[in-house]
Amino acid sequence: MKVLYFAWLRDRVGVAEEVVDPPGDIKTVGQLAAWLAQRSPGHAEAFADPAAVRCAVNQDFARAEEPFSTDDEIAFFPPMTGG
Amino acid sequence: MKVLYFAWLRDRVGVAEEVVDPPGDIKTVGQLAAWLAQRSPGHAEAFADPAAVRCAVNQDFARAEEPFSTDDEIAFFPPMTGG
Amino acid sequence: MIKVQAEDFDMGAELEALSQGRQNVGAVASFLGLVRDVAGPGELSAMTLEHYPGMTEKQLERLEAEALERWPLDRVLIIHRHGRLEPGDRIVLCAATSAHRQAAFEACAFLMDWLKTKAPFWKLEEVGGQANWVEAKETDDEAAARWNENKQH
Amino acid sequence: MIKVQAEDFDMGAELEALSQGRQNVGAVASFLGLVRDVAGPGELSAMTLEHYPGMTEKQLERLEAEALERWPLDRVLIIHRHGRLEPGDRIVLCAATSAHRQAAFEACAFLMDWLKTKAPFWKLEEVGGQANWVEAKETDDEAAARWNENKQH
Repeated sequence: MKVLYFAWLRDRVGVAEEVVDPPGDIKTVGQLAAWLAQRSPGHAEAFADPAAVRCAVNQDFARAEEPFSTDDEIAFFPPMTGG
Repeated sequence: MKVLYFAWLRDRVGVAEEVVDPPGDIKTVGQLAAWLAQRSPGHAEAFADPAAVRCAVNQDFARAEEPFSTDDEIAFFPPMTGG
Repeated sequence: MIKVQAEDFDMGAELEALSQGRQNVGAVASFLGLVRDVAGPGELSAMTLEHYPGMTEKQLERLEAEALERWPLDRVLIIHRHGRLEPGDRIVLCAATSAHRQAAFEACAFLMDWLKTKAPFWKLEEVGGQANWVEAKETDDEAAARWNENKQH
Repeated sequence: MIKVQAEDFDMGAELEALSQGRQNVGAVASFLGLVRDVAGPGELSAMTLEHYPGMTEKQLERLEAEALERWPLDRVLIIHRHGRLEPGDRIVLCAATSAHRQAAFEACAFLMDWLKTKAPFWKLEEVGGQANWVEAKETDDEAAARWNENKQH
């Protein structure tokens, strides 16, 4: 499945998107974030402060407890600073 | 002294400005309005509802009790409806 | 800046000029007032805006100074037209520029609220051949009074 | 109407188009956001606005629909640029048109408050050769929360 990163999350992870294959017991986006954090030191740094990470499932905001399927477009990014 | 009228006050009085010579015991703009009201039926109609009449002395808003001198520019008009 | 004029104005150019070369201006809040078609579709209508030359400029300059004193603004613009106007015509443009959006928004709303009750303009509406002076609205007095915590002028 | 674009826009033309031929529009409230020179005079600075293509448009369309539902508006316009911008450059234009000024003002402030916290944009500031991601402001969250009586997403 595909995961997107934006802004400083992308800088820390090192890529704008990657294809990953999480195990079946990873059911929520919060669990996915914790699992992604183990992939590399960069990932660990990106996800170090869960309060500073926002998530979208299929381009809608999602809380940590929100479930996902492997067909979904998942994105992680910092709090927005537009406008 | 010169008195100016605007909007429906002018329509009722019939002129945009006139030169008047109020007696010496007319000291406030409220007294002036009451005195002007006696000049013609049109004046009477213009000043019939004191609550609907605003006054300016030298282009600043003035309350009924404000004194004036015969050198001042006095204007009477309805509540404003600009903007 | 205050402009009282019969002529139309170019809103884009006016707003552009406000922030031109001002590098600490992050926010330009503006309000444009247009003549509404009060007669409804099909019927011809128009409006004539009368004002008190001299007093208008004096009061609008006071309003500008008041806004600049109350909020951390860079600039204030008020353009108000007078004379005969038709539906869709521009009547008034207010704008406030600031480093921050909240100050610009609040000042712009303040300008419009005060303008409605403190600037010596009167609207004469023509609908179906009848000309009527528009009556002042109590809601406008209430809107202006919101800002009146401190003494004015 | 929603526009997400790298190109600059003509504010006058955009606002003109909003009320063109709409005879019951008496009020056009708008807000223009510009890049501020955060570095101070003399120092070069710039900013790059990153966004999430697709999600941006989806969220802004939702925001537009929300404003149209909450206030008696005629139209809503949101233009947000992305890419590299320099001090003085236009970033964002929000506008709301209505028969009455209060609805237009409130809706325009609402659009900006939500845009700051709900639109997936991120600012990268360059000052003196250093590039830093701008941190989200708590005051922006508070400003957005003002409108949050009902459930939002």
